[in-house]
Amino acid sequence: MKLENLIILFVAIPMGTGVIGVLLKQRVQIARVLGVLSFLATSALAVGLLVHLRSHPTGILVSQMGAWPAPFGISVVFDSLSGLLLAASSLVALGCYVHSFSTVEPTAEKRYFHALVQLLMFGVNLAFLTGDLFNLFVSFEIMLMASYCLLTFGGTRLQMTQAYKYVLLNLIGSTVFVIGAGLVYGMTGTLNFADLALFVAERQAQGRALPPGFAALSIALLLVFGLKGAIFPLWFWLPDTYYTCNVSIAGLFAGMLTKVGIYAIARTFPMIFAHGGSDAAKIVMPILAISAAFTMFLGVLGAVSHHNIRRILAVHVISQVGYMVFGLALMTQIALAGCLFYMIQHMVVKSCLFLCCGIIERHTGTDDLDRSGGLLRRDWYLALVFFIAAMSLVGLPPLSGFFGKLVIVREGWDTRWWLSIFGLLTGALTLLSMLKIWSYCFWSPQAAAIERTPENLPNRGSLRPAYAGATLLVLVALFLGFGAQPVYEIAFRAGRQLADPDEYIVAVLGPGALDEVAKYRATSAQLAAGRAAEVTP
Amino acid sequence: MTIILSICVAVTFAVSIYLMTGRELKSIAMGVFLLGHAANLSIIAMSRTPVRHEPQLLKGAPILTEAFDAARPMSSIVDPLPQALILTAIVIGFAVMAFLLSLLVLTSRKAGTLNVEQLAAEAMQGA
Amino acid sequence: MTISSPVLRNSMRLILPITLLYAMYAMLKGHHEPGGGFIGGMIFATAICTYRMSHGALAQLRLMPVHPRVLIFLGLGLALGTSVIPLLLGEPFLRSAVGEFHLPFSSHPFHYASAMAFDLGVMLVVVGVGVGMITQLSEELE
Amino acid sequence: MTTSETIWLLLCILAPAALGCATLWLPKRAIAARTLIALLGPVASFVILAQHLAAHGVSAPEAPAATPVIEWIPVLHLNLSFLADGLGGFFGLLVSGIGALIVLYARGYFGRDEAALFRFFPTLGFFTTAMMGIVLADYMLLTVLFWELTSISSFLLIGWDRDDRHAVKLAMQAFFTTGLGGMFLMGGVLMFGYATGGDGGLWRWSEVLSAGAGRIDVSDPLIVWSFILMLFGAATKSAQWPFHYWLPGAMAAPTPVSAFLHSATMVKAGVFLTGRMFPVFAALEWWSDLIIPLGAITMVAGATIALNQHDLKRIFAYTTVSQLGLLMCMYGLGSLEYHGHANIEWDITQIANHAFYKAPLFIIAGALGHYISRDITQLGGAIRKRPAMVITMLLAGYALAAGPGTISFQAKEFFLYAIYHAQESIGPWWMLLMAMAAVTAVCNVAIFVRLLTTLMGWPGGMKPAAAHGAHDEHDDHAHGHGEHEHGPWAHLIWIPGLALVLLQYVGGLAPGLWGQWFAPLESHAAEAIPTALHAFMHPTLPLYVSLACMAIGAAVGLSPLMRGAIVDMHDRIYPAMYWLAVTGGGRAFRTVQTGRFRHYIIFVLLAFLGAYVASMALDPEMLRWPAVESAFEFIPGVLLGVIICATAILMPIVQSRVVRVIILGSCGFSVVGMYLLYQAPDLALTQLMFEIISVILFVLVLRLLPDTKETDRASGRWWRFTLGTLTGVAIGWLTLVAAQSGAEPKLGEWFARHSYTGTEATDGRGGGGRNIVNVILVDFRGFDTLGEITVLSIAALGVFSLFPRRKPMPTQLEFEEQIAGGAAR
Repeated sequence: MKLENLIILFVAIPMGTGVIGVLLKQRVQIARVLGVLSFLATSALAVGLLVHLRSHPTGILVSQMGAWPAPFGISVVFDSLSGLLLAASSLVALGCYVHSFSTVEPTAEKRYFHALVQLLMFGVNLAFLTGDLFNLFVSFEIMLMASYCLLTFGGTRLQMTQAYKYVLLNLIGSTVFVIGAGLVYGMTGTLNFADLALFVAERQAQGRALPPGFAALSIALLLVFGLKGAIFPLWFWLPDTYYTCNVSIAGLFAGMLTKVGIYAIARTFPMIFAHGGSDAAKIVMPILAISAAFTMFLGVLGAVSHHNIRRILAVHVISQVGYMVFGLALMTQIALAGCLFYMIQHMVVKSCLFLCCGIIERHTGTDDLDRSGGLLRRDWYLALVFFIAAMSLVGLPPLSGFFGKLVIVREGWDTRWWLSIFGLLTGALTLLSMLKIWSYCFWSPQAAAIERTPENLPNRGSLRPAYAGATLLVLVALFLGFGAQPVYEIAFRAGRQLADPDEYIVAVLGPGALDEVAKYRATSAQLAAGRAAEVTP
Repeated sequence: MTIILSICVAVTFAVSIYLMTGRELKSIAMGVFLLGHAANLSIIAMSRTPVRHEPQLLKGAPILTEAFDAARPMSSIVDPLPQALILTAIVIGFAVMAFLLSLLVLTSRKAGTLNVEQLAAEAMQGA
Repeated sequence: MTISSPVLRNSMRLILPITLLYAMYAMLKGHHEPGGGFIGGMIFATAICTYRMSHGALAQLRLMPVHPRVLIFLGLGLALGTSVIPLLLGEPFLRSAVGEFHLPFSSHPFHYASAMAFDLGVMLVVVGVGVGMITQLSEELE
Repeated sequence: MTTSETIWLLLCILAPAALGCATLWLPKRAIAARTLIALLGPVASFVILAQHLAAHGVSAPEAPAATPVIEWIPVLHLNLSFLADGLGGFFGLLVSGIGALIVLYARGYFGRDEAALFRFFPTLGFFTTAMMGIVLADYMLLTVLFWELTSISSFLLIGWDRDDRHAVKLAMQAFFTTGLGGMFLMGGVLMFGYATGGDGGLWRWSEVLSAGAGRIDVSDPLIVWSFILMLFGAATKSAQWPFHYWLPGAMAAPTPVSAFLHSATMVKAGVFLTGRMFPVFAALEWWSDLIIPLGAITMVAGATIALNQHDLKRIFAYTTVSQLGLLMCMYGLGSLEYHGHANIEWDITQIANHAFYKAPLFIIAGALGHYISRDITQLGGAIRKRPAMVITMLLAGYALAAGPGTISFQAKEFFLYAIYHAQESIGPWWMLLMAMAAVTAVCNVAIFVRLLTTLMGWPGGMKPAAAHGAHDEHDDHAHGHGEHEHGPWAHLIWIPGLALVLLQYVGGLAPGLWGQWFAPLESHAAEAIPTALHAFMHPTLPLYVSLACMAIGAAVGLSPLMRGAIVDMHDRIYPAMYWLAVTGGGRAFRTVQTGRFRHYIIFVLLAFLGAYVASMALDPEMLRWPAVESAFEFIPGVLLGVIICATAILMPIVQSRVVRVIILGSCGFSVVGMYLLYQAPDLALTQLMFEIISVILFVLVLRLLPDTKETDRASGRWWRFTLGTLTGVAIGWLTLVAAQSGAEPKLGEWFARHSYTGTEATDGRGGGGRNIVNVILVDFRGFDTLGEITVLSIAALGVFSLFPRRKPMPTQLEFEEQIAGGAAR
């Protein structure tokens, strides 16, 4: 079997498992085993492909759905960018899924929980893989729909008073997205990313302007992706809802959902909408920069000010999204690579923190900082895992967050030094918020308010999956820190391919795709040389 | 026709935003419903009617009577892709709508109100 | 929600089989004429829901004695299955096959496309979802 | 040098942590074994480093010899390579040497407290490793890495009393402050690397030092700012004013930690960094302008506050602050030229001097606190109870006062000479500096005099009467040990202090010996280190100043002035920052995160509209009225459009829910009509069917919902109307512009051509269907459809899971029964 055909398995496996999960409503054990196998398979596949493609000249695999040639059939593209994200998301999903075995209530679990998680991952993986704008919309919808269901999972009163904001804001986003996709087709006659990139490259090589309204259209799409990515001022749905849902699901959401939005910006903007200093770039990049500053800084202030672990963690997602947007706002090869690395490390670390939060809650019965304490004495292992994850989030070396931040901050010194300063300050405040959790929860005398009789103490056996999930993620986080080199090699390749989409275009559209552009580029180079020659004498 | 469609898009979008900024989740749901129409109308505008002056019912519908030969001008039928996109969008819109409505039922049951201000106040209390 | 009107009851009894047949027809001919899985499925679902309104929940159950989720399962499974099969043959996902075969008592060759199986899956899903949602909400009302 | 040297030095760095963690595997009771293994860590480091220095010598400052590189993360310029030059080698020996003594002291201090030692040794080892890493790293980012590790480990050590909320807060304070500095240090290093050429830039100390002024453009603002950022990191770590508050706060840690981290080693990391930067950045004007005032203010502030303390550990903490200020100031003065060469001499000796008396002071403070009290007012005549300890403390105190005969005396003289010489460069400012140094010296002498009179029980000492309350905080019993220990182990609580303080006198009385040890490490030692006698034989102004200071200091020490126990006003800096971040930040956050859906939607739409307008300004093409024919060419279209608009507008106006549903339906049916006009039969059919189902759903749901009327103020309606209109126009206009852009429908045309039969492009394969839309849906873009039916299914699953079935669905059997029952009835 050809390697290209394999990449669809990232989508087919979770979907298949999810479909079977629909039928296995009552047979929880089988569903669990199948689910774990599914995530194991996708993780193994992603890691295996990444390793295999390290020596590949471009590292891009393309599969055409239905064997219809690009750009007409839908392309599914596995490149360095999607590969890393797929690997991270599959591992995170595995961790959170295993963790959920000890946090999801048995009665609730029978309400299609397993199918929904799988289908969520179907959407997420599809979003990372697809090479088509409208298909991206479809994948967003799959993911969103599954997230609506998982968000309201259990149907508590608190969830119900908040969930509508999430659903409605995302609905507006989806509507604008579908309009945007339609209008992109109207303006360019195509939907395929590579073809769109070619369209833009061709126009630029010919020195022609992009169609009128292209900038406004890219603004509309930026709104959509930004809404999903929870950047300023579009993040509102996130802090109000993440803390209401089941903690394993919150971990899954915190890891995945915002990253998909950021991924969509990273995929479409450097290559297409803001490529090479177009009009759209002139407006999009400052917007992203300002948004990044607010996202980082207001986000972290919000996190510091809260007094519940879940809320701190939830609001923190925003602040870290700011770093990714920071990387995007610079739009250089290296900054994009940093953004990508930051994304994957944040997926892992943030999910891990949520999983730890789940275990803390099982120990103390609450996520209120004032009412917990002394956990270090009771559970040093949890403390260790939490500490590593928290320090990775803060970005202290040699943990993963450091390496993510490092590249972005470094690139920022050139044009957007103020963003780098914001980034550093945000790091310090992040430290403060994590220390807050640590000192209240793990140090501090055990709060008298908690009265734990032997009966309501958590059963170690029932928590075993929770520990397993958290351990898996913390191991991945440690790998990302100490083994940053191979990951960064791939990330740098991804950054290069985003900033200069030629390789991507050729991989998707075939070797001849760039011939026209090359001709124009050569002509304009000649012209420029001629002009220079005229000027010199 | 394109202008009419654009006006329709503008009006439906505007009204749906008006409804969505309301206080009652029910009217917000109506707004969502209209929003779907706005999106679909906006996409269908991309298919550019083939016969500009007298669009006749289904004359240029994207259904072939014989094989499409290369010589035949494309302008004799409308662009089929926007239609396919809208079809997908309709179905997805329906799914979301149905879920939203069910959510509303449960929200009103659990929270006892559908007024967004009251819901916000209640959520604040819970925090 | 049940509307108890004898006229509706009796007319539904007549209309139902026709509608269901038409839904199947719309699905099958969809590849060539207006129609297809979505439309067929929606017609089917609407018919069953109307039947439920006129005849009650039990009658619907007798007509469709499975939980809608089974239909969803079958539909998604069929769609996914037809998409995965080419993968096993070394072809890309979703590759369709087109062909003709002769039915014994027909002079016209029967034109088939593997996409029609996919369309059938779509129809099953749409029926499952439509019926499932309406059933669920009606039950809430009862 | 070969790669094996890198590995040896790596081992040297890792040994303390590795062996410290190894103690975790020993049984808790085996205290002696654990102490020995933990001791082995720093000892091993010391030996390896000493061997390395002996084998390779101390490289010249201009040509530093780093060990070969072992690649770790080359893409980020973070590899393993170590630089044991004079500065780094000295610091390495200092850290590992004192580290070994501290292990012994900890054994004496914690006594037989198994649990405490169990936790202590690994953490201490972790810290020692981090500290060794800072001083030996060659890659600048590696320094940053270990820098942050020292912050982490010191946080864990300060918060040792984890049940004490106050100690925990102080630990957070220390971590936050040094962490903030660490962030900026990282930023500075990155900026430096970026400014010197990005990937080809300078990322190693050895390159930086050897490149020197040649490759570094000191007028580049990026270089200047990178220096300032790095200095900020150094200043927070070395507790420079106004960031010094964390250091006295860090005294919440057990005394071994205070003695090690907060006097001898970690706080010197900033000084070390300044020393590292000195050869490169001293050429900057900013160097002396920033560092001298910073150091001088810190020096005076620390000394005067120290004079007003009662707790021994706080006294010594503030004198540490003062001394750190002095060391910084020394590096600042170093950049000023004196007769054509750098105005700095014997810098490493000055650093060593402080470590050799301050650590013993802390050690004995802990020991006295353990047996008697840490409150100086309670220690009157302590010599009679613990003579050995008191004598050690007084020996160290004499060095604090910089009495002749100690190395401290020479160090102070060097410093005063540096100020004296600075008059060539900074003019009259030198007098101010001299005065500040004098004040500091007076305070130090006064503190020694107070210690002397009090501990000896002489008249003029501190009296308990002067104390007010709360001594309980000031004793070390809190660190958990029962009765006092006896036997040889018990003496470990003071012997390490004596061992260290003796070095002071070796240097003071036998400067030749001292010079022999230290001269090879010094890069700024022009002549041999002088004896105290030398200074008296050649008296100049600095000597007069220091003699005067001793006299005044003795008087101040004996007088009853300034004996209160004041609270440093800077202790409020961190709480204020905390308040600002938590309360102020919370307010800022809540101004946008109001919890109200309406506000959110307004923010989102305003952001969209703002960006949209900005993009129109950049792209004026899109504002041109598109060239379209008459809008009213086709009457049915116009009619349908009017119906759609009218029904839409009616929607918010009518209130009755039945009418609303009818309007909703008619709007949908007009859209169906519009689809028909646009030649889309499939679409029309689908929309029609979904419209029917939706209306059924709406009716169902509306019956399930309470019937309440919406109320809104008129003003609310107006802004809603405005916002809606603006957004609608924006989207409508965009639609119009896109529809008129005239791009060829590339995809659509291809689909039409391949719908039934194929072409060469597809090897003759076609979709096999005449309904192009359907072929697109199930074949060309079947993948979209697959996703779409998944969305549908998920929505259904969601609805199922929202409303769990209360009664189980009747099974086939039950249902048959019911039918049968119905028939029977």
